[in-house]
Amino acid sequence: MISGARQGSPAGLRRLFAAAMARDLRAFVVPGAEVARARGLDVEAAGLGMTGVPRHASVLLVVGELPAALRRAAAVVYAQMMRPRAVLAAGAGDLSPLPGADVSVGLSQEELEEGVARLRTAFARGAFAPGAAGFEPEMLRARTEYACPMHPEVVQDEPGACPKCGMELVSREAADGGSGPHHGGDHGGANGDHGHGGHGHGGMGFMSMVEMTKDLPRSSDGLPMEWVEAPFGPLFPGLPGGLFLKLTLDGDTVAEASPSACGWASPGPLTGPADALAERLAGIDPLSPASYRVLALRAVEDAAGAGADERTARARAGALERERAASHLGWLSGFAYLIGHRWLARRAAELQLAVLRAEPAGMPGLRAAARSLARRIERTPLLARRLEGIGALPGGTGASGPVARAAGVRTDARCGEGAYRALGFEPVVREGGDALARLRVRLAEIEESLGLAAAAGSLDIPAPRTATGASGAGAATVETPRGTATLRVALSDGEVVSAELEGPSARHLALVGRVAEQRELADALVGVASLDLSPWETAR
Amino acid sequence: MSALAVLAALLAGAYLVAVLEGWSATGRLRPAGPAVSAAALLGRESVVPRRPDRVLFEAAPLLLLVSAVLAAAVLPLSPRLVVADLATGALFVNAALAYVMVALLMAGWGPDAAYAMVAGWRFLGQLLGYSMPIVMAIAAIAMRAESLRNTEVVASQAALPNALYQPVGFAVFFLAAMCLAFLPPFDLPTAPGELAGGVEAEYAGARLAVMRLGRMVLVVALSAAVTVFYLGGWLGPALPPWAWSAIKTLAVAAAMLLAGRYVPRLREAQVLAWWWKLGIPLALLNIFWVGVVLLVAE
Amino acid sequence: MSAQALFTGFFGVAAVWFGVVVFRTSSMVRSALALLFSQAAIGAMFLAMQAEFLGVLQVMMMATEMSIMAIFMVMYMMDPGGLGEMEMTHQKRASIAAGALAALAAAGVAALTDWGPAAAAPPAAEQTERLGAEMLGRSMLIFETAGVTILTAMIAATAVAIERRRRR
Amino acid sequence: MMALYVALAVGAVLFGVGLYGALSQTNLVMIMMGVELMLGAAMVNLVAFWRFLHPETYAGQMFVLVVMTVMALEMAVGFGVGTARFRAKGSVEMEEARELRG
Repeated sequence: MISGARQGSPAGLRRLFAAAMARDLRAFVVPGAEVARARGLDVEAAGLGMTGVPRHASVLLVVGELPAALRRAAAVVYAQMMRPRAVLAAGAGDLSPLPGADVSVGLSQEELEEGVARLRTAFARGAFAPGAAGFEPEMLRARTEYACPMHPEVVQDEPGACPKCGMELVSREAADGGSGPHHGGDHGGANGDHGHGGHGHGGMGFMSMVEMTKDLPRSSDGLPMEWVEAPFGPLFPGLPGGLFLKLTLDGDTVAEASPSACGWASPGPLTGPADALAERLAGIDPLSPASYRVLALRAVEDAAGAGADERTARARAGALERERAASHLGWLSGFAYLIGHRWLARRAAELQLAVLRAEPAGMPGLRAAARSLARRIERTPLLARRLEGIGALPGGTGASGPVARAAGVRTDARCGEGAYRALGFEPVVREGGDALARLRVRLAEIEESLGLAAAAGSLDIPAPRTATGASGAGAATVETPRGTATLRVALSDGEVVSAELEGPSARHLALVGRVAEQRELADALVGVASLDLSPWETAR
Repeated sequence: MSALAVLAALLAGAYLVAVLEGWSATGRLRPAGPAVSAAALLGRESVVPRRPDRVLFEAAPLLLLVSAVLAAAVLPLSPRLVVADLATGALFVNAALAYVMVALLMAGWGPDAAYAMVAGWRFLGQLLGYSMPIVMAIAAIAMRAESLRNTEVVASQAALPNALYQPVGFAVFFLAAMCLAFLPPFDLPTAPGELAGGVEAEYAGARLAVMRLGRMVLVVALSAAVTVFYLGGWLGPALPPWAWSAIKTLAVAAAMLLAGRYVPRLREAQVLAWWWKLGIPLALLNIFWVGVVLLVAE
Repeated sequence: MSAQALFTGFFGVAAVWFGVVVFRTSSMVRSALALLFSQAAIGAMFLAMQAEFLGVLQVMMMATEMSIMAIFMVMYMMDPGGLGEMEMTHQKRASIAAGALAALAAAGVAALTDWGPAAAAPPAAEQTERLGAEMLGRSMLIFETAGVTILTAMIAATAVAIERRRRR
Repeated sequence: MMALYVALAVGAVLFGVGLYGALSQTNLVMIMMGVELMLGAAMVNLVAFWRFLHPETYAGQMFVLVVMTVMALEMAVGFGVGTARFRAKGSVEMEEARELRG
């Protein structure tokens, strides 16, 4: 039965509606479409329409395991969805506070497709249930609070007078989590200008507007306007799932941007048997598992004093490059969705899935496809004008990876590696340091990476058991698709006693304010998206 | 009688446009798609946001639909197939469509949500860009037809359609029409990636169905306006007049929807800058050009 | 009672009703939109009185004009959503008296005067044509003045509104 | 003839409402709304007189156009001044415009 189906007996016209709903399923993907693609799932090919608007969605598709913060956000989204609605869990573990999954399948295209088929029958049968149960998660229960109209910081739970100005406090509805990480903003926190009351009837006769406005912040044009705090994410369709931006909007200009990541509160214990460290680390980031796997293997080998031979290094390079190409393509698809280029979003997603499924033999063909795609993007009208000067960052901002290379900084951990020298690797560097330059760097790297992967000839990651009984400290560095990641481990007798991971997105997250503030909303979002943050590796 | 015929044609056109729009959004052509989606929307519940401005929230979709239908009512499908052939029809089209902006403003303010509100005001800014050029283009049309009556506007193009007679005005009007229907790349008020649906984000179920219908009727009305003003309406060999009108209108609608699929959404600042620095001067130039040609022709 | 009087009266009542709503609602956006629909109803009255061009023009212009007014309302009112129901009127009694007095006086004059027989309206197309002739003929000067005045007002308003340049 | 009286009555009432608003409101924008209503009432009368008394003299319609122009002017200047004042004082409330008092 569909959790949260509509009340009523399925008869007559309702049966027709139910049939229509079963055919026209719209999925809101959690944590995000990019994660689904990175795990090799083609949601639309499985017969689910995609939407970024909870109120237009009928299916909540959960891909992979979610950290607690994201599960809470997903519950808020689910509460906003219109009934009848259903949860489709693909390889997801614990879902609370969400209701249990109506259909749960594994993380493979075939399973997803037959799950969708099961979902259709469930909708056709149970869209209208006599005893339909509602769903209201705890954090959405509204409670009344009392605030001073002049001093927004004065908020208390019981009525009274404002300690600052003595005005009587105004009752208003406060929804816990409303201002918190959720999307849609129809609860207290995300109100427009009109969420703020004056004072009660005749409290103090005429009320001075000078009084009210003199404390308001001055916006860049010098007018004291009321600022709106709007949450973007962690499930915002235009941003990577798990990234939470709290934007303070002055009109449609971003006055302040405070980013945070709802990734794993703690990426599980990294300590434990050294030979299984790769597995554990690879589970951190669904967007670039191979990079972290390789990172762990190298760190352990370094600690154990056993270097990897030529063949192994070559194969690992191949795997890394394939993942880099796929990851960049995934970013491109999401970025195209953000800037409203629908054809590009679709094409990039197709290519990404093809790369993820490809064998070494298929790489040259994909490389040709990537080249033609890049050429077509360069020719796209209005695209350069849309991206020029957005999210501009000079070199030497502590950035790494494509963000740094787009600013003309020739930094790349791959330069120092023998395997890459053997493959004739040369880092891609572009000038400009804005969103357009980052796009160009990534396009060039997609092509180059596919070439390297083809040259490497093998795409699997051999993991020789080197660390049995080994002791010592070691470190390794890998150029992930997003930048340089470093891992320091200390082994004692084949056990990891301490592991310290430093990912690129943690550094890049600090740049969000610089690219977003004092920009128009759309430009700010484009700037943030062009950083290609991965919330999964940042949260600590 | 003709009113019913026009209404039926309008609904049929809206359905076909919905199919095209589905293609331009997903890249798949599903002839039954709109019908299924409509039935699904009607079946689903439609909860209002927590603290809406109820009047505006409920009225917005209806106002959108009504203004689009009113605009279509003065556009002739054939010499006789027109609901009201007003003496000021060409101006009336624009007058009716001005309320599309009012409807979006209501839809943006009504639900008391940040995304929707930003989207609503965004469209007001967009209007500041296109509203003046669109009227200037209509003025140039009236100059040639020496009348604001739509049937006479069409009749005046017997020799040469306005699209060739005043190509600049055609371009200006076409782009302004895309702005008015907030079709991509001008879909600032509904930007899916930036504002997660914008003005549509808080609507669901039957209300959303009405809003979508209004949007489609709006696209049809604007395509019909382009047809009447610039492509010689029903004029054409062999086929009956209404057929020509239908073909041209659908072709224009398809062109509008096709354009948005392959270009990114514009920045609001760019939209305004281009309309003011380029659109308005071009529209004035167009008026001047038509005036000169008319004087020379006599 | 002719159909014309009926329609004129209907739209007139609508205009008055919306006009009252403007000052009775506490939500700024609502009052701006109420003014919009009041003005639109006035345009409809023009149509009912067979002044087609003026009616359509009125309906078209007011949509934009009043929407712009709405955004200024939201900017410059302390309580745009009207959730606080704060008192924003003064000298209420005097104002009501003045309003009622003016209305009664005007209505009285209208009712007591003998206006003579009503004339027949010319067809709409001819109206538009004759209005254009008037505008570019006898009233050319007025027309030009209006145009120049608007330009002046635009420039002046912008000059007043923009931020003073910082001395540096 | 009936229609003329109806139109004039509507014009009178609209003018009264507008006057009330213009006098009673404290906020600049609301006062402007009152003025707009009064101008609307004036236009109703103008059109009525043109239509029922002198349909042959188009100066009547011309006059309506001028009134529309005046409405636009009033808005432009009013909002210009309002913006400047809001920038300076953070308020467009008449109660707070002490220095503008006579």
